[in-house]
Amino acid sequence: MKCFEIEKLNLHYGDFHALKNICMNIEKENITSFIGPSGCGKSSLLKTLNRMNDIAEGCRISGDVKLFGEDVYGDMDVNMLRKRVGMVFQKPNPFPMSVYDNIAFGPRTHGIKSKYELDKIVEKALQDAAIWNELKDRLKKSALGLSGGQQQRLCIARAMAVSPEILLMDEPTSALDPISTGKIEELLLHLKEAYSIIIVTHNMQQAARISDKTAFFLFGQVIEYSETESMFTMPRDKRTEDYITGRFG
Amino acid sequence: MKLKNKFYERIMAMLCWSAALSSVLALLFIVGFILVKGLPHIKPSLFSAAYSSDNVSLMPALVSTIIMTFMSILLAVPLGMFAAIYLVEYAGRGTLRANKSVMLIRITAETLSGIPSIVYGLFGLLFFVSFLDWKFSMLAGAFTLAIMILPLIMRSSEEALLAVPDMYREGAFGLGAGKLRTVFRIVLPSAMPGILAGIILATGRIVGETAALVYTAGTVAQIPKNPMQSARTLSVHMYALSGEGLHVNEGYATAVVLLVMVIILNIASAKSAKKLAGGA
Amino acid sequence: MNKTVCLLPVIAALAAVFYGCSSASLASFDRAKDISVVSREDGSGTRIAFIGIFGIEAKSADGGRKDMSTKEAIIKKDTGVLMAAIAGNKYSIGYISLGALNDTIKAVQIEGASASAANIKNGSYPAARPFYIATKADASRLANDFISFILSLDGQAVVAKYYVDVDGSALAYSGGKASGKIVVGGSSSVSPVMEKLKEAYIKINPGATIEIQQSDSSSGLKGTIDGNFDIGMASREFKDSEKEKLIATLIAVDGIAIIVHKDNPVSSLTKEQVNAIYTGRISKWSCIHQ
Amino acid sequence: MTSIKEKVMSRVFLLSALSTVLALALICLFLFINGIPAMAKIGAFSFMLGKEWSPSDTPPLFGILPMIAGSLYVTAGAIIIGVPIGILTAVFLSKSCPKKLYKFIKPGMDLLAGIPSVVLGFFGMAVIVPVFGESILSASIVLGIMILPTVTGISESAIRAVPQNYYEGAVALGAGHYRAVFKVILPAANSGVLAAVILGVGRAIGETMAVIMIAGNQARMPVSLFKGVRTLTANIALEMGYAAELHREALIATALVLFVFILVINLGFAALKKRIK
Repeated sequence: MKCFEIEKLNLHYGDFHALKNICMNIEKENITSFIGPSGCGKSSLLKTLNRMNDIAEGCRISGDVKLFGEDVYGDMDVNMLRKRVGMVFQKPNPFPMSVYDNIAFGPRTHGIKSKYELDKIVEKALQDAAIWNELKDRLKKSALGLSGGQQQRLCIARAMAVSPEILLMDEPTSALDPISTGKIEELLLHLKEAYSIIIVTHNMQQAARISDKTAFFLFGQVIEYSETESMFTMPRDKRTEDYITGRFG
Repeated sequence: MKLKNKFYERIMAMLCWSAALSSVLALLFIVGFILVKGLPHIKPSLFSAAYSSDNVSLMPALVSTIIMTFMSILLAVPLGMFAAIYLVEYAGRGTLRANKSVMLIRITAETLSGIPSIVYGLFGLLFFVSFLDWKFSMLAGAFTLAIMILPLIMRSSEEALLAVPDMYREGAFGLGAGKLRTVFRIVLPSAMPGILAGIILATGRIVGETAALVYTAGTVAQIPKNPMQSARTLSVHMYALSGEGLHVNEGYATAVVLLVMVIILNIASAKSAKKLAGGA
Repeated sequence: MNKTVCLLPVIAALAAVFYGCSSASLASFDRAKDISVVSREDGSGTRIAFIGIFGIEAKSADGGRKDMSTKEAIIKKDTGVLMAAIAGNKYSIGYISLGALNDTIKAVQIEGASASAANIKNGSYPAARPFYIATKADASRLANDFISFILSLDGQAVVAKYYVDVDGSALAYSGGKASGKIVVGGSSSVSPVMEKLKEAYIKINPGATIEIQQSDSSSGLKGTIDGNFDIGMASREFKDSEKEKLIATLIAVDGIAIIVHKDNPVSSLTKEQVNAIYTGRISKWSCIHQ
Repeated sequence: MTSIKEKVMSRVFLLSALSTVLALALICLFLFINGIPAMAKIGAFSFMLGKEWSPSDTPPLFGILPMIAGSLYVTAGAIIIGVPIGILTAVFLSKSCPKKLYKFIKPGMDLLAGIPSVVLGFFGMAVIVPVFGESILSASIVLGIMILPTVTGISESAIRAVPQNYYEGAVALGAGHYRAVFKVILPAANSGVLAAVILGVGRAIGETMAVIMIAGNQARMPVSLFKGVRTLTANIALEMGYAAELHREALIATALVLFVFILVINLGFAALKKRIK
């Protein structure tokens, strides 16, 4: 079953043609990874799915993107779209508030006021992010005091607190040490049942390990998009093969 | 619930726009008021050389303002710049003793910048006018103003020096240049635009100052022949005219001249600050 | 669209301010309104003279003196600012030197006599006060020469233009051409006439430079005692402590005009009414039946 | 050879830096020498808490409580008017102002900051006083306008210093633009905004020229928003010219009270900032 259907999508930053004629469908309840050299447009596509590109200066989009059949750039309320399509960034960006307020910010934004309910949401989100026992006795402390890995898992918990349907991840582990990276990958595999996950990564082993389908991007185009299994063992396109075998960066 | 968020956004957008609008309207209202009241009275007689009770010329005040500004800048800039050089270049970054002195100097500078101008005027009266017995004079006024703008110049010079990348210093040290040569030949020239912006900002403050000058430089309306003579700046001139009540129109004309000077200073300061941003 | 929505409240507020200003002056004089009393700061010679003339002070048995003016009075530091306050406030009342009168405000009659130099000379206008200059015994030659000019025919002619000149054997000025610099400081009421006298004197004696510091009577006398000024200016009688140290020379007599807003129908007051207003016993214009 | 020049110049730099300390020391010294004896003679309590100020009477009374209250009322009024508009304008300039509009408003605010206080006094006397009379309200409006550019300028730079990824994090959770700005960015910039407010307070409480023209200068406890009041600064400026012996020292003591007031506000704020870090 498809969660995102993308047809003839083009994107320009000023006069730079970042995405050229993208057509692809992204499956529900599995992990899709976007790989490719830096500047190939994989992050731009990710930011188009939850309209985070609207904030970027001079960004023009054409073509259409459908979320469960609804046109994302139509009359859908952008804030509701971002609630349903959560996002985690490359550099962990917890708010300069306590751990509790970080997680509770999303639910409070969307109208949940009662302390009892917020406590429940915060605990569930932290448990889902497998970080509850590390943080349960420092909920009131500032989130900026946590380690890189803890901060990123906090951001994942924060995203999950608004119970999104889809989680977008923009190179979530590139700023983290191997141990934290391992923990997050394990977490993603665990979250796969509840959320459809789309992850942009430089780390091909990571894509091979955790994703069900992979798309390879080059110069703003989708070169190849298939099951991760077949992509890494029998790449159809020579350029995909060169990239996977590390012939170019 | 979705409605509440949309309502919140609408309200906040309105508040921000209205606040910005009222700030702009306040400015236009004041500048418009001054121009409407002052422009018709800008006559050549206003700029004649000598002040007399019939022809209330502001030329002496204009000349005194320029001299006063020049004297206070001459006093405050070297001190302020050297102080900034000490704080940025010389204060031992690590050693405790240096840190304590840096902290002391920073807190003092911050306190000095918070002192009201009437307290400066009083201090000037007590110290320069009576204790040093300079009587009401340009010198007393200039020294008082110099202390007032010292923290301003120190802070802007410090920021300008900090903006100079360390690699310039390392490059110069690498060639065997001493600290002094590096500071004067490499660091200062590239920080100069920022320092200049600070000086111009300080000049803006001097031009607008009255309370501190009334008690130190006095209110004599003639062009002073030497620094020991009393003289009034444009702002003091405007205050004195409003006091006498006979020449309120000339007061508004003086306000227009003051406004023009402030505009020129702001443009000059923005230009030199841009030069700093545009690369050393 | 939301931008225009938020422009409306701000424009409405500003329109109200404008309307507020214009309507205030159009509406007729409402007698029920409070009198807003305006006075000068403590050290002003005009104030000390005014309080003396209208008896707004209480003398206690042990020689103590208490200023009985109401604490509600708005205080203005100079003649000009006070006149601007009267011209800007329909229900205000104030007092200034006769010489500073102009058409932005209206002077009221006191005890039936209008405020003019003639009425002061013939004594019908009760509110008059002396203009003194003060010097120490060791005043410089230039200072004495300048004073002799002021008391001379030409000096008194300058004074007569605005104030009441001092009769006396006013001989033509025949002083020597003393050069050098003197500083004249003190009352803001005396300063205007002193500027005129200085300009007239400089024409005759260009070698002299005279610096005029405008502040108020008490600081003028104090400055002369301290030596900061060569000649002090005061628009009030000297205190005993000042009499001992200074030589007082009367150079002119000036009236104190009680002024009100031009739209104010009241055009005559008795000394008793002025006293009642300034001590706060009368607070509304309705209490003054014309 | 150069090492001597180095040593000398580094001494010169140090001395210039210490010149600020010398200046502050001199100011404190002269204010205390001339102010403290008066406080002692009048009695610190009856001076600071006395409600009656009549220096020319015999026996004179020197109570500056009305002036302290006056300064507080006027400064509070200025804060109530100047700070909200200033912060909202700062948010507008930093987060929702179109580029071409910014090019006009920013220099405008710098000009508003440059307008001398005597000019603002004229404006207040001719425009605000006819409407609201010589009162706390008029003084608060004019002082509010005076501190507006200070609060806006510093708040704006504090808001701009907050990392952009906080904003992105909030928006990615479905928060609207203004909710993200007011609930995440502004709280994150609170120490900068607080510094702006403190500077605004310092400027408002230290203002003299504009206040004297429009505040009414009645030396009695504040009565109502529409009645005038005398501030500490006005008290000094009104009477400093002619004050003699004890009266003059009482005015210097008033300046001392004002000076200590400012010192306490600045040091209190510095301590607060250290605690936030």
